[in-house]
Parts: sequence; structure tokens; C-alpha cells
Amino acid sequence: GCGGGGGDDASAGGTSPGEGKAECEGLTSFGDLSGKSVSVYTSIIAPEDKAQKESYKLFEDCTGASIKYEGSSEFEAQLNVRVQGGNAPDIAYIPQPGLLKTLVQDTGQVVEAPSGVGENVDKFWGEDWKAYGTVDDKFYAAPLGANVKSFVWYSPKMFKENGWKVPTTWDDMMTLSEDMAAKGIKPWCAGIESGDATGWVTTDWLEDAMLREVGPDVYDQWVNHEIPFDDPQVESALQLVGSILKDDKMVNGGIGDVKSIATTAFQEAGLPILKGECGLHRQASFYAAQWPEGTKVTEDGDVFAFYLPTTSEEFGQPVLGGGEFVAAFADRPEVQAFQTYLSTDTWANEKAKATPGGGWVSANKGLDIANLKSPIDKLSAETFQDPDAVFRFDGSDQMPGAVGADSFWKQMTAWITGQDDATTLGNIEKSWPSS
Amino acid sequence: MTTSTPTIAPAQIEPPTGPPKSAAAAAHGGLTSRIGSAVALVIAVLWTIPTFGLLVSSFRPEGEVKTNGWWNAFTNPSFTFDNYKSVITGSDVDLATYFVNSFVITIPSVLIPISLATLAAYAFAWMDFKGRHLLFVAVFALQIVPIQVTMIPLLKLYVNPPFGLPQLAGANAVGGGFWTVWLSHSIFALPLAIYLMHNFMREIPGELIESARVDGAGHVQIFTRIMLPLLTPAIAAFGIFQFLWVWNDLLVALVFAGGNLDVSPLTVRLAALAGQRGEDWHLLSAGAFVSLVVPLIVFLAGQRYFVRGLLAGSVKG
Amino acid sequence: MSTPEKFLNLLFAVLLFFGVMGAILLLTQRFRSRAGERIQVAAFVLPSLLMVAVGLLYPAITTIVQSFKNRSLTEFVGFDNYQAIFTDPAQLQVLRNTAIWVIVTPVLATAIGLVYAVLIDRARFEKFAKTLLFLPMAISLVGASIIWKFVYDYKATEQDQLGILNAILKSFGVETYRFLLTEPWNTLFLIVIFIWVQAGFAMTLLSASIKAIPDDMIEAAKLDGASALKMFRFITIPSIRPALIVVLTTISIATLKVFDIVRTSTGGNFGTSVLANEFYTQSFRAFQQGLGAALGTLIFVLVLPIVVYNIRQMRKLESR
Amino acid sequence: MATITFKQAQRWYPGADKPAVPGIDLEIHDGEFMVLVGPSGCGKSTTLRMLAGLEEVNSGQIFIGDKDVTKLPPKDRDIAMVFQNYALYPHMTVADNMGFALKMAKMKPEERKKRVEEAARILNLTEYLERKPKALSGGQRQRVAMGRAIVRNPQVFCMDEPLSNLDAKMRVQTRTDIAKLQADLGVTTVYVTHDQVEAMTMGDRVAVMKDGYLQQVDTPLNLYDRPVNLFVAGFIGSPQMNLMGATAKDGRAVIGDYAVPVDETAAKKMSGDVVVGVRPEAWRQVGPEEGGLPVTVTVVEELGSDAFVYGTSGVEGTPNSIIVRVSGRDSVHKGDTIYVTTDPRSVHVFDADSGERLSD
Amino acid sequence: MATITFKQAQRWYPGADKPAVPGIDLEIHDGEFMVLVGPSGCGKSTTLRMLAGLEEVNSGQIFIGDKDVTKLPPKDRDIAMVFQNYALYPHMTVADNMGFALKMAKMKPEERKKRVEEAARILNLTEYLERKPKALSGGQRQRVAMGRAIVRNPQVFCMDEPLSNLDAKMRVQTRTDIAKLQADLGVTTVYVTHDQVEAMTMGDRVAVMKDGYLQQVDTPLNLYDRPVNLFVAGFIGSPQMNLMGATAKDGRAVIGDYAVPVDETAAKKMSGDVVVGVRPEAWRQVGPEEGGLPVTVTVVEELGSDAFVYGTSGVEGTPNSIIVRVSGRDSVHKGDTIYVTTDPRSVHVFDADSGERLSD
Ligand SMILES: Nc1ncnc2c1ncn2[C@@H]1O[C@H](COP(=O)(O)OP(=O)(O)OP(=O)(O)O)[C@@H](O)[C@H]1O
Ligand SMILES: Nc1ncnc2c1ncn2[C@@H]1O[C@H](COP(=O)(O)OP(=O)(O)OP(=O)(O)O)[C@@H](O)[C@H]1O
Ligand SMILES: [Mg+2]
Ligand SMILES: [Mg+2]
Repeated sequence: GCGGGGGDDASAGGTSPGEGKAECEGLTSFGDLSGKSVSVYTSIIAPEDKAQKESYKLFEDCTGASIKYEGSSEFEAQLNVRVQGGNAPDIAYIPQPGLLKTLVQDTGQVVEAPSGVGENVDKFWGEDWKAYGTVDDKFYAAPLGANVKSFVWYSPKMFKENGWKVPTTWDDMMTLSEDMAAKGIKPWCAGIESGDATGWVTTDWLEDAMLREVGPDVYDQWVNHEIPFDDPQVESALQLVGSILKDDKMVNGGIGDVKSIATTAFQEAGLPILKGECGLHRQASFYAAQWPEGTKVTEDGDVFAFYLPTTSEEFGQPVLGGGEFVAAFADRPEVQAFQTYLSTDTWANEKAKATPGGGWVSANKGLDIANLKSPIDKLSAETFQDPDAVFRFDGSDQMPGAVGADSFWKQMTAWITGQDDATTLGNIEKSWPSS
Repeated sequence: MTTSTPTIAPAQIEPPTGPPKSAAAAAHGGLTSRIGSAVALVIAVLWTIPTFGLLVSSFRPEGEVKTNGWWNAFTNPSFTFDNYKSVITGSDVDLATYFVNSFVITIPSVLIPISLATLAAYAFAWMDFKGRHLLFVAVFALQIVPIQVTMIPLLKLYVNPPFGLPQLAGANAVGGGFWTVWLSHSIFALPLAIYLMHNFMREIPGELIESARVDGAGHVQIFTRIMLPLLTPAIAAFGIFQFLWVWNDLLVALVFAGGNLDVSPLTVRLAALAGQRGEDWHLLSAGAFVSLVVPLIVFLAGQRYFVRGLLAGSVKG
Repeated sequence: MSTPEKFLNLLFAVLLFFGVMGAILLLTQRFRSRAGERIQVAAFVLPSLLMVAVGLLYPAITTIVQSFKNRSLTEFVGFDNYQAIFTDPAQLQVLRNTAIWVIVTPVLATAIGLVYAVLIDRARFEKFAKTLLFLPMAISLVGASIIWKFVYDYKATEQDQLGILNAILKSFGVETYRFLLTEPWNTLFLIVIFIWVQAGFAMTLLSASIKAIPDDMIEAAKLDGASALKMFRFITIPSIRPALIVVLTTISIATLKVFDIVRTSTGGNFGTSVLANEFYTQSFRAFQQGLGAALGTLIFVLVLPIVVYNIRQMRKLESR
Repeated sequence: MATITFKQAQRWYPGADKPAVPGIDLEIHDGEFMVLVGPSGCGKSTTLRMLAGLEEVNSGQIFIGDKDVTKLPPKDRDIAMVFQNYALYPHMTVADNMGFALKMAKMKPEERKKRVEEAARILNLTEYLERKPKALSGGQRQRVAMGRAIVRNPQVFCMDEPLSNLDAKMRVQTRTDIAKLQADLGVTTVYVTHDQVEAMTMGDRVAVMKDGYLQQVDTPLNLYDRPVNLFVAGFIGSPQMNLMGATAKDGRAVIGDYAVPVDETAAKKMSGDVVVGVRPEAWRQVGPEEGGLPVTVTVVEELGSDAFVYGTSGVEGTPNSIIVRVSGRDSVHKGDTIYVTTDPRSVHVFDADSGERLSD
Repeated sequence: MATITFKQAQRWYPGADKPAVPGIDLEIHDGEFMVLVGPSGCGKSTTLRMLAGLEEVNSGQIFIGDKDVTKLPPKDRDIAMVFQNYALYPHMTVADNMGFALKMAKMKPEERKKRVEEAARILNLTEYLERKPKALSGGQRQRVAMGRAIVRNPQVFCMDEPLSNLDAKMRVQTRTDIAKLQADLGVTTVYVTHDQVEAMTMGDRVAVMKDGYLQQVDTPLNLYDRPVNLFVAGFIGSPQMNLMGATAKDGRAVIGDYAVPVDETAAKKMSGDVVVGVRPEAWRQVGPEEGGLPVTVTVVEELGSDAFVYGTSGVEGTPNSIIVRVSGRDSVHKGDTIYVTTDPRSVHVFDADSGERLSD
């Protein structure tokens, strides 16, 4: 289907170059944008940027505008510099709601989303998603891509050989782990080294545990600092994580002991699964890209993922995830048109089609799962669209930078290398900015 | 006078053996003793092994790179050019374009600061004016300012220049964004360059400058005709460093090219090679060597300016 | 822009630059008299001064002012940021680490560069040998970060090793070692990386300066019976003293500013953070701009001893 | 017009405990060839460098012509200088070194070439024109330094020991060439030398310096014949004048048994202790009976043309060694005792305390 | 034992088109004081530097004592050298400069200090001991260079024009001190100088070089009295010997109307064109009627002690300028014509083609 389209407010008037073409239906309302260009700044770089650019083709063809895409590995810091330096891009894909908030509040240069975008978001996303793009009750940014973080990677082949089953409850999972340990395999492998972002993997662990142990509501309070960071409920969640990550029997399959988690690059952390030295690896859907070429990522192949089970039925099926939000720093018609386009189901499906190798999903309900090519993406999309799923965005990405991009990572890293639970949480609490 | 005396060459003199081929090092043993060579060798090996590992890795298939050490390549060799192929071809922008950008960025960013710095250094070293020591110290101390500190203020200036100057960065930048990059690199290089040049200049015997002044040369001529030739080694050394700093710079290009992909240097491409999540080491290692080629050539070419005894024969004492 | 356009741009810029500079110099050299001399001085130093004043001094002052402001620079908070730094044990450790970096790196990098430069001077493979030490300088940071990953990587003893150091340890039957994790030695292992990079810089400059030592002085020392070591101690070192100071100073300052090595290797974890890394993290990651500026200001302050030392050396040389 | 006037010009090197030149007063006429002599370290080079503008003048003034040049930069003084330590441009060939000043003066290349070649010819440097200073011998370097000055046509020549590294033949020849050139061009010249012959033969006048002070400025012959004080007497002439302590008695200067004849002026003026000076060549050998000063020969230095006899007189007050020039050869041998005397005309009498000349 | 033997030692600078020293053969006895003289650029410094081990010997050998040192590094040769360009250590004080070699030889500080002070005293450097070379005058620097050598007690001294920048008085004094030191220590010495007086008075033997070839190695007097060829004749002696083209006729050498008396050996050997040499001091002034060579005086150079008369004889074959030393003063004036002659004993006859000496 193709619904949506943009509201009238996004039209530049004139006759769209796409007028009359079938595939441009729904885009013609943007008017004639020939010769206009929109600059887009993102953290999505090669090789994944290729599919991005591909997915803009339709827009460019139909409106005549051109999209200038720039991806950078230094995106977060650079965006801030550019915005403060007065050289902001037209549009930026911001992966952290927390950063969006800072930009809105500190620089005042983010412009509100046009009404068409809001309508689209209301239509294709849940309320929670809209909330992440809203600051001080104003809606700024629509979600773009998304990923599921509550995944555990495993080797279907290895499971079959050993007669193991994919666990559906936390307890099952722990029993399975002990089984594995009994067989002489360290069940879990993990790695949190990520250069200057070292530690983010553990924050995901804690967030997943929070969702499962104390539920989404407390999770939200925690994220918004309505309860202190070192609340006893958080401590209990951390203990749950510790029962896996800080137990020498459980980790670190194929790599070393607990401490080796701290120095193992998250990219290589799951690889021991291929060698049969490790059974389980909790990591987001995008880890699919890490498997060496030739690895079959299917339900009965070399590796695949299952949903990280919950500890109780109480809070439904919490799903931790991440994604980007489309923030605009200009309100020129072409910018608004593009912004609107990105919030449509049209784009979501275009993007899905442009990504034949897989590795991209959206929480856009208009996304036709059939358009997704890879089994893991399908699994992700199904997870998002599962009516039972309770989605929560990555907590550290929503916290202020001082916590979410600094002390949370650092302290969790220190925690891995031996710091106790209370100190860890206490230190993070202390670092929460006062203003 | 009729003192045109024929040379009395003793009869037994054997015919001259012909001119020696090269400067002989025999009389200049230096420190080239056995222990010395051994120490040098150890340092050289220690310094090279890490890079060598990278070189080997750049020829290994992705799976191997990620799962076992590069030295295993010798016991069970499996080599491939795929990494280089993907580095050279694997992007929608031509690698050559990035090379061109890097060159266009680097050349003025080396020439401009060197010229300005040698001039300023000359003034600080050999011209007499009030407050010259103070100014020199101030300039030299500015080396400490990290680029990050300057990014936002400078960018603001470029985007909204005072006095109605044309906008240098941003969408309507003149020169498409190169100018700000050149300017910024020059600014960042100046303190160190002035400091280095000043110190090398002070080493030149004052008598040479005096004699040029008596010969009627003004500061400009002394600078161009005496200082520059005698400073070649220093200029070459700094030139090489500035070249490779600019060549390998990512930050300045990212900030001041201001989102203009048209002018992105090779490093931007290289950073992108790291992959979305920094996982593509096999590509990175190949990329590192692709971008290493040019600085290496510059270094090798620059070496011939590191000459010995430039001042020999000039003064006695 | 097309490639020819870019090169045209380049050519234009270079010609413009040299044209303007040439014109200024040609014009000013016509002036005689005292005032003329002053105009010449201006022509020589003003372009540089202007550029550093705008590009470095102004931002530095801004930073210092900002260091007294709050997180988002909206209001003044006095010395709060500094107080925060000096009362936080983690930040104190950062200061300590920075001190270790600044003391160890320049000395070792210069020493190694010097020894190497002297040893290969006049050697047969001089150029090649120099290239080897220079390579690390020329390799981009991304390259260097993988290089050192392949050196320091840790895997438990029984696993396949990716890091060569641990592979060596393993082959000697020693337990593998967490080079980047074990405090306080990990700071030293990070310093090794920077020494690896900077030794080439030291070597190149010192070698140029060694070549400038007058031959006849060396000859005189040889006749005076100086052995290789004594020559090094009594002739080489004093002769290249100014260059040594330059190299030490430059590397010290570079060390104060270094953050990318720490950032890419450990992210500042495991007690390895240094001032520059903290400054970067606070300013651009944590968006604590006031605190970041205060850390930046501390970097400026730390350079003062180096500046003072240089002034004193300059005075000494002047009176030589 | 290029007279040179030093007016109490002082140079005090920073950090030194006394001025190198405490204040020099000297007038050099237009076109004059002024030779500066004095012991090593007495301030000759400093004086020259002040004139050239290379040393700051701490107090006092210097004029070239009527113009006060005290504060003028060197390049505007139109002075050509030969540096004592050469100060060649190491990166330039000999030809470029010599042509540099002309190039600075924007002389045409052909004309420049001609002048350089001419100078090279005079200095026997033609075959080295394309070499760099590094590949030259000491004397060749010095000649290049010389050449750099003589290609020019300046107001003033300053030459600091320009010939010290040349062999005798070359030196005589160059000396003549310089003198000729200077006479032709009429360029005022200040010339520092240690060579007595150069000082005596080249200078229109000679200025003798000591410890930064001028002692005597006079024509060479006057300097030789009528040194104003003991220092000049001892300094000018080689081997040096024999200076002997004596006592004034009845208008004669008495050294032991020997009474030196003195001229009338001296005879009138002297009293008490005096110093008597006799040049080695002013001694006349006499028979033992004629009452000369007995000298026991210790060394005979044969110079080919003649010989210097060094001996002791044994008489109190005479120096350790008395030097007598004897012409011819083989007439005197080590161990001989000879008797020498002299004429009143050739006797210099100085006050023992002040060192001032008493004789006419 | 330190005789020095050069055996066909050759030095060819890289890049030069001919060897600086094509092959020198020279034996210097133990304890001998050998002076090297020759025109600027003839290879004196090169020879010295080969001996010191500072220049590679391209072919041939050098022995010190019985030991072949051709390939020995300089520091193992135990040679002290005074460099023509001083080569002082700019970063050391004068005292440290002079004491450096002693320090290298691990001499005790007190002993070192004593020796340095002693040398400084000889060289009048005591008050400059704490200065750096930069703050010294040219002559002071040269004395430091000298001091560096004399504090040592080496096998061989090599001195390359060590006194060229000193004033006459200082030079005479230092010359004597060096000679004395050398005699006391008995150190074999090779000494380069341009000063005729130094060469004649200091050397046990003098070696005359030209273009890298030895011309004559002999005692000073022999060199003066019996130069083996025209070059040596012209080079030794200042002002130089008058050399005149003549024709052999009836055992006499005829120049225009004037027939020069020659000795018997020469009379026998000579034929055709010859060159006749007469030293300036060998001329005797005669009356116009006595058949001397007429000389029209163009310049009279007064030296104080005596004068050199430069004149032209107008006779074909004579050089532009004939030099005559006249003693006394004021006897001859510009424009006069004087008549001079000489004795057969003082006449040197050379073959015009080969330049070889014909007279006895
Ligand atoms: N490094 C060099 N390269 C090429 N030629 C050289 C070099 N050094 C000296 N020469 C040449 O070799 C010849 C001999 O030089 P040397 O220094 O031995 O002369 P010298 O007799 O000491 O002269 P002087 O009395 O002028 O010092 C000279 O013609 C000189 O130009
Ligand atoms: N840069 C300096 N700093 C301090 N003292 C100096 C400096 N240059 C020279 N002097 C001193 O000043 C005095 C005069 O030096 P100057 O060079 O004028 O002597 P000079 O007459 O040329 O001697 P020489 O004949 O030895 O060259 C000397 O005693 C010297 O030591
Ligand atoms: Mg002097
Ligand atoms: Mg010489």
C-alpha cells in the first residue's frame, strides 16, 4: 500500500517532475524541488550507507531534489560542533534521544517537525516511539531505522548436534548455560571493548535486565532519573547481569575469564560461537554484519539469534532496541519534504528493498515484512510488530551525555574488571548532571 | 717575471689512480661499532614489527585476520588481494577523487604555513624590534591549544565572518570548502613551525648575516638568499612532518570542509572503511597502506635535503 | 567540483598566496629608515601573528572564560568546575596519568630517536634505516590503532592469540597478560605506542641537526682522543643541544595534547585516561562544556613549565 | 667624499666586565689608507665592526662624510668588508660569493661577471670560481673573502687581516694590487694587519691601539722613527726595539759601564731612571777597544739576507736578550762576544715611569 | 721514536678533477721540526690532514715510527693538531677547550688544570680561560687552538699556520716558546707557515711544495742559498729574488748590455737561454761608470730599518720591476737611476726551459 504522503504544508508548489509516473504517486504533492538539495548528516557509514542513498532515489526522481549524504564515524561530536559553529546540516539522523534533547535545549537550532511528519508517525509508529522524538512536548524527530537489542546469538547447528533447544524463559536459559558448562564449554561469550565507547554493551545488558526484573515503568523512571540511578531495584537488575557476566563459569567462552570481556572488542566477541567454543552471545540484531563472509545466518544455519527471554510473565515481552531519529535544522520546503518522505511507509519499503543483503529494519508498521530479505531482519521486524512486545529504547542513549555517553560506559567497564555493584551504580548516580 | 717553472714531477710517481668514486667514510668511523649496529638493529626491528604485522594482515582474508594472529600467515599461508581491491574500488566515490582531494588540501596547507613561519621566525631570530622575545614566547606557547578547542569559534568565524568578508564555510563557501581547510591547517601549524624554524635559524653563524648586510642585502634578500638555502634541511624536515600531519588529518577536514563531500580527503574514506561499527580491520589495514604510500614517497624524496655540513667552510673559529 | 577545477583552485590559491607575500616583501624592502624597518618587521610577523591570534589565541581565551561557566555555558559558576576536578579521585588520577605521560614520553622518544640517529649516521643503509623509524609517523591513526591491537590483544592462554606479545608469552609458556587492563602498567603500554610514533619525529630532527655539526670539530675531537661514546657525550650532545630542547619541548606539548591513542585503545577506562582525553570526552561526548573547558585550561597551565624552561634556555644560548 | 670620523665611539659587549673599545677618537681623511695595528684583542676588529654597523655603538658617534651613521643599518653605509673569519656564504660558489654584493646592487649580470672575473684574476682564483667554500684551502677562502670586497666600488673598505693566510709571494702581490686599487679608486680604507711590512708599506697613516685606546696615529716612518711611548716603540718593528733601563747622568744615559749617546732634546729632558731604545739595525759593531756594549752571542738567526744576533750583555738593566741585526753572514757565531754601539740620532729615550718619549 | 714517513701518499678529493696531493714522499726524523711551505692551495693542509688521519689516503702509505698508520683512526695516532680554521668547540670555555684532550686521556683534574694554566700563561690567555670562543678576538681564538695542542704531550705535533693571526710581537714570542717546547719535548713537528721568517728560523728543515709535489726539502739556509729550481728560488725570500732572462755567452750571462758574473760551475754548464737570479740584498750599488745594471727607481718602500727600491731597468729580458735592498735611508729617491751589480757567488743561474739550477 501507499498511504500518507505529505501534508500540504510540505509542498513547494509547482509541477513535480514525478507527475504522472506510477511510482511517484504520493510524492508528487511535494511539488517541484528541482535544483534544490538537502544535506543529510548521519553516523551510518560504509557499507551500510549505500542502501540509504539508494532508498532516496525515488524521492530524488520524483521531486527533482538532490540529497547530499554524508556519513561520519565521528558523527556525535561533529554534529555538535557543526551546529554550534553555525554550519548545521539540513537533516541529521540522531541515534540517541538524549543527544536530540541536548541539541534542542542547548542550541535551539533543531526545528520542529512539519505536521505531515507528525501524522505519519502517529500512523505508523507506537506512541512510545513518538515520545523519543519529542522534547518538552514538541515533536521534532521521526524514527528512521531500528534494531532489536534483546537478542541472543547462538549456533543452530551446535544446538542440533547437542540436542539443545532455544530457551523461552530466563530459567531455561540458565539451565541451558549450566548444561553447556557441564560439557566443558563456557556458555557465554562477551566483549565490550569499543574504543572510546567501550562499555556500551554492558549498559545494554543492564537495560535488558531492568526491563525484565523491574519492568518498563520503573525502567522509564530510571532513565528519566525519577528514581536514583543506584536504586535498589537497579542493583537487583545488575546482580542478574552479574550472575552471567561476572561468573567465571559462565564467561568468557573462547576468549578467557571475566576480565577479558573488558578488552575484547564487541565485534569479535561472538565469533567463538563459530568454533564451538562458546554457546551464547547477547547482542543486537546488527551483529549479523559481524559474521565472516560465508557464514549462514538462518534459523538452521551456522548462527542465528533468539529473543532474550524474560524472567517473569509480569511485564510481557519487553524489547530493548535502538534506532535513529530524523532531526532537521532547516525548514526549507525541500528539507521538510524529505523529512516527511522519510517518515512514510513508502520510504521504509524502499529502504527494505534497497537492502537485499539485510541488516536493516524499521519499527514502521507500514513496512511489509516480505520486503525484508534476511531471516534475522524478518525476526527483528516480527519482534517489533509482535503485539505482545513492549518496546523500550536503549536507556543510555536517552540519558544526558555525561551519563549515557560517559560515566555509564566507564563505570560498567570498571564493574566488569572488578568494581562492586554498589560503587558502580553510586558513581554513575554521582555523575548525573544537576542542571 | 719569467718564473714559469715547469713542475718537477719525481720520476717514480705512479700514474694517478683516478678520482675516488664517492665520499669515503673511512676516516669517519662514527659510532658504527658492532654494539652500535646491534642496538640500531634492535630498535629498527622493534619499530618495524608492528607495522609489518599490519602489512601481513592487509593481505590476509577477513576470516583469518579476525581469528588468528598475523604470524600464522607464515605457517599456513593464505594471501589475497581482496582487501586492496575493496579498498580501491569499494565505494561510490572514486578513490582517485579522494587522492586528488588529499593533494589539493595538503599542498597549500604545507606551503603556506612554512612560508609564513620562516618569515616570522626570521623576524624573531634576526630582526630587532620591541617585544620580540615576548611575542615569540607567546606564539610558541600557543602550540598547546588543541584543535578541538578552536573548532567551534573558528567555524563560527568562517560561517559568519566579520567585516562583510565572504562566507568561507558552509553551503555557499568560496572555493568549495578548501579555503577553510587550508587556512585552518596553516593556523594550527604556525606555532610549531615558527618555533622550529626560529631555533634552526639561530644556529646559523651571525657573521654570515653580517656579511650579507655589509654586502648591501636588506632583510628580504638575506631571508631569500642566505636563510632559505641554509635552512633547507629544517624546511624539508618540517615540510615532511606538516605534509604527513595534514595528509593523515581527519578532524580538520571533517569540521572545516563543513560537510562538503566534494572536498573530503582520503582519511575520511579511510575512517569509513572501519565500517559501521569499526569491524572491518582487514579493509582498514589495506587502507592504511594505501594512504601510507604518499607520505612515504615524500619522506624518501625529502631525505636528500638532509645534507651534511651545509655550513662547512663558511667561517673560521 | 571537478578534478581540474580543484587543481585550478589549488593553483590559484598558491599563486595568490605567494603573489601577495612577494608583493608585500618587495614593497617593504624599499623602505629605508627606522620606520621602514618597522614596516618590514610587520610584514614578516603580522600575517602569522594575525592568524594565530584569531585561530588559536581567541579560542584559547574563550575556553578559559568558558571554564568558569556551567554545563551548557549559560551562566557563570566561578571555580566550581575546577573544584569538581580537584575533588574527584578519578580526575586526580587523570592528572597523575598526564604527568606520567609528559615525563616519560618526551624523554624516551627523544632518547631513542637520538641514539638511533647517531648510530645510523653515516651508515651505509642510512636512508632505509631512517625510513623504518619514520614509518609509524606516516601511518594514519586508524592504521596505528589496529597495529597495536595486533600487539596487545589479550586472549586466555589456551586460546589462539591475536596479539603478538601474548603469542610470545605463550610460546615461552608464560600466562598471557592483559596489557591494557592491568593498572598501573597499562598506562606505560599506552605510552609505548606514542613513543613508537614520536621517536621518528625525534630521529628526523636530531639527525638533521647531527649533520650540521661541523666536521672539523669532530675531527678535532678525534685527534683529542675522544672515543665514540665520549664523542657522543662531549661533542654531539652539546652541539645539538638546541635541537634536543626543541624536540623535547615539541614532544612534551604533543603529549599533553594526545588523546586519540587513549581514546581508541582503552577509551580512558582502566585508569588510563589523560587530561586531553577527559577534555574531549567532557566537551564532545558528555556535553559538559564548562567542565571540558576547565580541563582544557588545565592543559594550558601544564605547558607553562615547558615555556619557562624554554625561555631560560633561550637566554642562556643568547649569552653564549 | 668619505672622511670617517669616530667621536668617542664606545663598544661594550653585553656581559663583558669592561668595554672592548672604551671610546675612540679618530679621523680618517677622504681616500686615505689607514692601517690599524695593535696586539691581539686590543679592539681592532671591534672598531672596524662599529664602523660597518655590525656592532652597536654604546655611546659616541661615527660619521662617514658629514653623515652621522651611528644608527644606520650596515647595508645603507656602502662599506665593503673583509671579515677576519671570512664569513663566506657556504651555499654559494666562489663566483656567487664575490658577485653577491653586486647582485644586491642590481648590477647587470654581464657587468657583474666581468668584475668578478677581474677580481678573481687579481686574486688567482679563476680556476676556483665554480667551487663552494668547503672545497677550498684556507688561503683560497681568504682570497674569496678579499674578492668579495674588491669587486665593489664602495665608499669605504674595511679589511680585517685580509692577507694573513697567504704565502709571502701572493701576499706581496696582493698587497700591491690592493694598494693600487685603493689609489685608483680613491676609496677610504681601514685596514687591520699584523704584518709589520704591510703596515709600514701600505698605510698612509698607521694607528696603533692598545686595550681599546689609540696610542699614536702617524705616518709609518714617524711611527718607526719617533714612537710616542714605550708601547709603540716596542710594538712597531720586528724584531722589536731593544729597550734597556738606564740612568740619566750628565746628559748621557748610562747602562752599567756603557754610556749611550742621546740627542740633545733628550739630554735636556731626562733625569733619573729612563728607558733607552735602540733598534736592532741601529747597532753598529765596533772593536772591543772602542767602548761599545759587550754582547755575548747566544743565538744567531740566519734569514738568508742577513742575520739577527741574540745575545746577553751581562750588564744590569739590559733585557735578557739584546738583538742586533748584522748584515752579511757567518761573521758572528754563537759564543762570540761582540761590541756594539750606536749614534745619538738612533737612540730613543723614554721616561721609565710614564713611558713617554723624551728624545726628539 | 717518532719518525714520520710518507710513501707515495696520495689524496684525491672526491669530485675533484685532479689529486690535491698526487703522491708525496717525505721522511721526517725523530724530533725534527719540519716546516712545510708553498703557495696557497698547494696541498700543505691536505698533507697534514693525511698524517693526522683526517683525510683518507687514496694510495700509498704513511708510517709513524715503524708503524703503518695509513688506516689507523685519528684518535689512535697520538697527534696534536692546530687547525688552520681553529675548529674550537663552541660550547666549551677556553679552559675546557684546552683541557679536552687531557680529559679524554683521563688525566686527573688537578694535573689537567695545572697544564692548562701553564699553556694559557705561555699564550697570554689566562684572563680568558672562562670565556666561550664566541667572545674572543680572532687572535685569541687562534691562541686557544694553539693551546689545545701544546697542553698535550703527543708523538707528533701538526700545526697549520698556527700564528697567522697574531701580532708581530706575540708571534715572535710564541714562536720562540714553541721552538723551545718542541726542543724540550723532542716531539716531531710538522709545521705549515707562510711567514718566511718563521720558516727560516724555526725549521730544522723546510719542505717546499707546489701543486702537491715536493720541490725541495732542505735546511733553511741551503734553501735560500741554493734553491734547486726557479720555483723555489722565486718562492723563498721576501721580497723575492730578481729573476732575469739572460743569454749564455762566453761563460757569462748577458742581459742587454750588462753581463752578469756567474760562478764557474754555472759558466760551464750553461748554454742558450738561462734565467739569472739575484736576491735584492745581493745587489751592490756602483757608480754609473762601473758597468752595473741601470735601474730607474719607481717606488721606494721604507721599512724603517732599510728600504726596498723597486725600479725598471729598461733592458730587455729583465722583469718589469727590479728590487734592490738599500740600507740606510733617503739615499735613493723616486726617479733616480741607480747602477747595481753583484758578485758571481750571489748569482743563481737556472735553465730557462727546465728551470733547474745550473750554478753551484
Ligand atoms: N674538500 C675539498 N674538496 C675538493 N678540493 C679540495 C678540498 N679541500 C681542499 N681542496 C683543494 O685541494 C688543494 C689543496 O688544499 P690544501 O688545503 O691542502 O691547501 P694548502 O696548501 O693548505 O693551502 P693554504 O695555504 O691556502 O691553506 C686546493 O687547491 C684546494 O682547493
Ligand atoms: N662577543 C664578544 N663578547 C665579549 N667580549 C668580546 C666579544 N668579542 C670580542 N670580545 C673581546 O673584546 C676585545 C677586543 O676584541 P677584537 O675582536 O676587537 O680584538 P682584535 O683587536 O680584533 O684582536 P685580534 O687581532 O686577535 O683579532 C677582546 O679582548 C675580546 O676578547
Ligand atoms: Mg680581530
Ligand atoms: Mg691550508
